[in-house]
Amino acid sequence: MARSGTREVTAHDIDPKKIMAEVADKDAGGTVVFIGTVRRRSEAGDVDAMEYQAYTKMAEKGLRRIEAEVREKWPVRRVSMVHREGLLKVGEVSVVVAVSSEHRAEAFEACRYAIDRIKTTLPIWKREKVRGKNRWVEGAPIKSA
Amino acid sequence: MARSGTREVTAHDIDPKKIMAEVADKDAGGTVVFIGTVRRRSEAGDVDAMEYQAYTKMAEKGLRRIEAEVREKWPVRRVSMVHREGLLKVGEVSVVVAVSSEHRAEAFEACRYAIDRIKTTLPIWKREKVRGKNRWVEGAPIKSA
Amino acid sequence: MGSVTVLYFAGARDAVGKRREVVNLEGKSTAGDLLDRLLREYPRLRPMKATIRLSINQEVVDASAPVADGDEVGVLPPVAGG
Amino acid sequence: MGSVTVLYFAGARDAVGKRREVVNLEGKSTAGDLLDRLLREYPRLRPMKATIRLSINQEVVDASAPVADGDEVGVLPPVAGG
Repeated sequence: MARSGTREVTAHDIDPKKIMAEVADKDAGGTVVFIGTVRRRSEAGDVDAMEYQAYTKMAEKGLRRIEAEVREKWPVRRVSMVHREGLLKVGEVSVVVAVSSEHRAEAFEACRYAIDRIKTTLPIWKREKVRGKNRWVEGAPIKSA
Repeated sequence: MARSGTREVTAHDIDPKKIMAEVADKDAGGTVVFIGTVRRRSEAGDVDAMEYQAYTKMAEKGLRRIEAEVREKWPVRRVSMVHREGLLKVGEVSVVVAVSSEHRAEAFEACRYAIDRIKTTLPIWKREKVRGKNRWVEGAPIKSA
Repeated sequence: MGSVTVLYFAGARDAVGKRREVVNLEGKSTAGDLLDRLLREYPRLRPMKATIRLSINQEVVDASAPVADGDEVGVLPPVAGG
Repeated sequence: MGSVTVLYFAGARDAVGKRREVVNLEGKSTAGDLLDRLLREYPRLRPMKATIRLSINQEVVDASAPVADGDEVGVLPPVAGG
């Protein structure tokens, strides 16, 4: 099995270049990278900032579980996933998922599956700051793995 | 309509960072990037190098057409696409497609559509060098747009 | 009997006013029993009753899951993710 | 009658031994007529007959498409892409 890169929740700026470099592999023909960024607009108006709060230990366990799920479903080469916590400005990177594989179909499917699972099963919450007000963004009950 | 980045065939190294920077957009929540790289293995054995030959003028017209198709199908923010020509070593980047959009579903679908169209409708050929032999990689008749 | 460490997150943390606390167990307890106790103790948690999930040792569990001495219990509001 | 510029690529370029040439048109011509002439002129192109496509002014065309003075015609073998 190919080696893997990062699977972490970090309070530091995410560098998508670094995550992409981690999945480079001479047996890979395709790499798909998803980069989530803080959007300017929300239902409540223009966003000043977004605060991410994580249950770090559980979220990192979740990232390892998601990688195992991906490898069970697709013959991917390398996987790297990082999620931010802390206060982010508009345009800043909140999450990166990178997957390399021999052929591109698996890389697309695996990357999309991983980000969907990150968004629905990881214990990470976000609070938007709009016109001086703070509001936890409403989502769905966390799914069990 | 949001601005777009590069849509070109180039004889120079592709820098995925640059293509990703071109699709950054404060109204985008998700960016999907596909990076194609030269694989070590082929049917004929281990690859020494891959030569890409392009009908540049037609290929660049094709990239503009693919962008128009994408924008007709999905409300994406920015699109950037670059394809290499010339001689590439194993691991080097042959093609990059980056798409940003408000929500991630469109970015995934649009990016995948674009690379599928690039691979089947653009007049770009590749010749692999394996154990000192050159061989045009067999594909399918080029599809009309 | 023993005790568990309860961690609160997001809206639950705001409602309870604590990040964490140690809670003594009363006899055999399930995750559902524990959540009921927390809802009685913290009325501001009650509006979130239907959407909160609990984790035990970093795994989301059903209400019927047993809670044991030394467990780490998470009180997890809905997630919006990424 | 006029003439067109024909561009050869990949295996077709190797078979013909040229990157490009100017071809005079014989009366009213279609893409299919022109391809037939090229196949007669370059026997090494013939094995590729079924899979070659032609473009006129950078658009892939059917055999029935008319070819006109000044057009740029591409002789395009199958693509493997990316």
